[in-house]
Amino acid sequence: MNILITVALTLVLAGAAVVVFTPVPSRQAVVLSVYGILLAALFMALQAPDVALSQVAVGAAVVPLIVMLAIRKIDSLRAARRRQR
Amino acid sequence: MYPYVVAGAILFLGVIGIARSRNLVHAVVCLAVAQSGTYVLLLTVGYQRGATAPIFQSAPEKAGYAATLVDPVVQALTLTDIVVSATVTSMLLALAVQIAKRHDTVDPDELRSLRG
Amino acid sequence: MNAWIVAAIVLLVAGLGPALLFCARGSSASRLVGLQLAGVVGVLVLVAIAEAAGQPMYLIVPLVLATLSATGTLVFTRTLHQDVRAGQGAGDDG
Amino acid sequence: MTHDQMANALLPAVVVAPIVVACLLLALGRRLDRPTIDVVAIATSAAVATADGVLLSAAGNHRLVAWLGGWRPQHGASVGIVFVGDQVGVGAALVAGVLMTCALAYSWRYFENIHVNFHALMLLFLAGLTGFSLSGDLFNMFVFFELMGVAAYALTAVKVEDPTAVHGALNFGVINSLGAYISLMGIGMLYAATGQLNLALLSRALTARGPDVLVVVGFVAVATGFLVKAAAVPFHFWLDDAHAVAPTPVCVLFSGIMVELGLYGVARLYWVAFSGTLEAGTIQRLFVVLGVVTAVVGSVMCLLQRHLKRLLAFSTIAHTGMFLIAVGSLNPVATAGTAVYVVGHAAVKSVLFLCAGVLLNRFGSVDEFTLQGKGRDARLTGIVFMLAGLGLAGMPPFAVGLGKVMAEEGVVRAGLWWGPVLFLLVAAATGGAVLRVGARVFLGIGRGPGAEEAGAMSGDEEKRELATGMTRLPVTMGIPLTALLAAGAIVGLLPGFGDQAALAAGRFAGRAGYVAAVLDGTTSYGASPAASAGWSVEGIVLCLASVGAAALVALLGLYGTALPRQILAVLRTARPALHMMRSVHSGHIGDYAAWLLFGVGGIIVLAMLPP
Repeated sequence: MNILITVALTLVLAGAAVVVFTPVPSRQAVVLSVYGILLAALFMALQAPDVALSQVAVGAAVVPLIVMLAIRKIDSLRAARRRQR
Repeated sequence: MYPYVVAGAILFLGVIGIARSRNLVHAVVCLAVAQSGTYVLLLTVGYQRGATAPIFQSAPEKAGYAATLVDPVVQALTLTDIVVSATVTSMLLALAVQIAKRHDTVDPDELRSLRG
Repeated sequence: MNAWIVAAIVLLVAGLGPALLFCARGSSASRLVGLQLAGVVGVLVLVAIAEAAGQPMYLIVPLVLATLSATGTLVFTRTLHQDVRAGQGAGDDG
Repeated sequence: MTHDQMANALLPAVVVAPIVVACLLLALGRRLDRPTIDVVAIATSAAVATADGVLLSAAGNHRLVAWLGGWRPQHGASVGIVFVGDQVGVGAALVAGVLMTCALAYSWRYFENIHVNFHALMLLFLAGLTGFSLSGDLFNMFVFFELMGVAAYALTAVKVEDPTAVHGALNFGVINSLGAYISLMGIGMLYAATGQLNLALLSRALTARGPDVLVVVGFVAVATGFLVKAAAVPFHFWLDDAHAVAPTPVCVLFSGIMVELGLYGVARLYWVAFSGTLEAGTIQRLFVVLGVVTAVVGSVMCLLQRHLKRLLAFSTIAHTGMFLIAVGSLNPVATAGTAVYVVGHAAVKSVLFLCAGVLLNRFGSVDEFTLQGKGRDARLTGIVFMLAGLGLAGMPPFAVGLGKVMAEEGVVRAGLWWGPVLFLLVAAATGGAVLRVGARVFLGIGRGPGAEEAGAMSGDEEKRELATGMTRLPVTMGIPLTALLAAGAIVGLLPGFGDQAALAAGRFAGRAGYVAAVLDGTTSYGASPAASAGWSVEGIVLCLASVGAAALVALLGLYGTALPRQILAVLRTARPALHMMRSVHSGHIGDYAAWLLFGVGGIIVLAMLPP
């Protein structure tokens, strides 16, 4: 069990690094979703299925989606500005 | 020891990400990553070897595993934390959208309104 | 250490690891492949951990992940559609 | 129901009531008209403030302890939620309630285009502030810390059409959230070390365990998060950005109580949980060093501003520095002085912000040079502003002066002989800057901007909060202004106020009493040594000296360019340093995050160095 947790921890750390060092936000949202799955696996290994469940729903699905929507909104705002000029 | 290092490193990575971010959406996502460090710390604190989740199918005394439960307190804390994180993230993203609308940029290097 | 734990570890290293790698580099399309892979392997890992813990109730988590990961990938594909075509990232300042 | 039981029932009510009303307002808000919403919000806030007053008088006799739902600790473990009220905690809640009532009354005529969201957020903010002051366990402190944070970010961005407002709110949100996460990490570590979240149980467990690395790092992490809220340098960058852009009534709460509560959190944590464990010398050094840096940076930046609200924000930072030194000296008299100082500061600083709001709505600017001479016919606002400026510099009988006298006495007793000198300089710099602006705006005297001022952030971009300029001062804005100013003076004159504060500070620092009250139900304070503190002759002389120095600073600011050339040449040598300090405040979120890391590193080094 401890090996499992150690492996999951390492993967989570790597995932965090990938999220942080992905400079383009739309791609970052995809990585964030994967990071959410990694965290859920870690939480399961830590015997916290309820937390893993909310992590899957919130961290792996809802938050990346909100990020994606924000990016779309920002892009359309800026495109509208560019057309005005 | 290793879980603490990982949790601290995730928080650190998040702050580094904000420090070198060129896009406010990116910065907000990094903030969410920084917060996930706290989940890792809290849950590893509550974890004990050979334990199961604090969900009872029968009375804990009968099942005989009352002594080997994972700490329910930290799990509750982490659940609260995840909800808080989602709220904060969506609010800050809404602010980033507003900044894009008013300033026509989401690059912190180009935002000059609050200098000096 | 039982077989399920070994399976979970193997899946983590050989499944989620490469998925993360796919996500870390390349075009938006290859990142979506990474996400899809992570969704599928993630479900398997969660099932393995649930079995290892001997708690069938834990299986609700992979179930939810399976549902959400399918819809999630669809939504991402839809929103990233333009980038994949234009071969350029959305939200990019360049 | 006895008086005691009533007080104990009232304790959670002051936290829960504003949350309930806020939710009701949000649910029904669309059907209510603006005056109804205003009345409901003001009435709720006034009721909370009144209840706080009742609680304060009850807390004078014994500690108030309320376990929510009766979940008392069993076998030395607790999952219940406990609220604890002593005079300092309830006093902080009372200040929050009074300020919120004034701010809401002031908002009635101040805003045109706000609706129910503003009022609901203000009430949630009040609940966060009150809950944080009364909370008896670490995790609830974190929850209320976040509640006040989220409400505060949203309130900063209420004027969503203002480009600087959304930018300031984002900076505020990101940096404060990072602070909260660092705190939460610390809470996790303390929980790992002791298995307790309740402050009293934590205190007991820590005393039995003694200090080790996990405990020290845990304390430092929790304290760091609170210090971000308290705007200690180098975590202060969010504060001046947020104050410059937040609506004026909101600034009143930020400067008046929210920042001070960060410091209160650190002091509460130290005295209740750690005073028997950690080495006092290390803690003292940590806070005093941070305080000196904060006071100096705040004062200098305050003098360099021309944007009135930003100037007031830096004055708050400078005062936080003084509070840090006084609390960090770990002397009860200094702690009592800080409490009085915070009350007095809340009163006069709120008055100054409200005056800035009046100017903004009338002239559409808060820039010192744009407004030069424009305020000549605004007699009442001018007089109130100048009086508050004098009060900020420590003029007797304002409570700021009383707090300053007591804090100075305390820090000298703790061995910091240079304390009074620094306090005098900070009071002179911050008071002088305010008087300078007042003289320029309301009297129209002084020269135009020099090279250094010209480069500062202008106050012209601030959006006014009314569509048409306001020519007369409405009564709902005039009353909070004068009432707060009067309160600031009256509190300083109350007979025995200093003694009561000293007594309260002694009880605040009493670890055994707190633990016994929460765990064993022995809520009486027990015999405490008679404390006496108050105005003293030397203290009054020092206060008058700081007022005089403030006047001198103001004159230098107004006519500094008329000084002989040789002196100006000497002064100019400081310009690169000033310029650098100013350019550090870049409004760039990345820079702020980097400074945060730097600050955390610095604090760890300070905490780990051998004493």
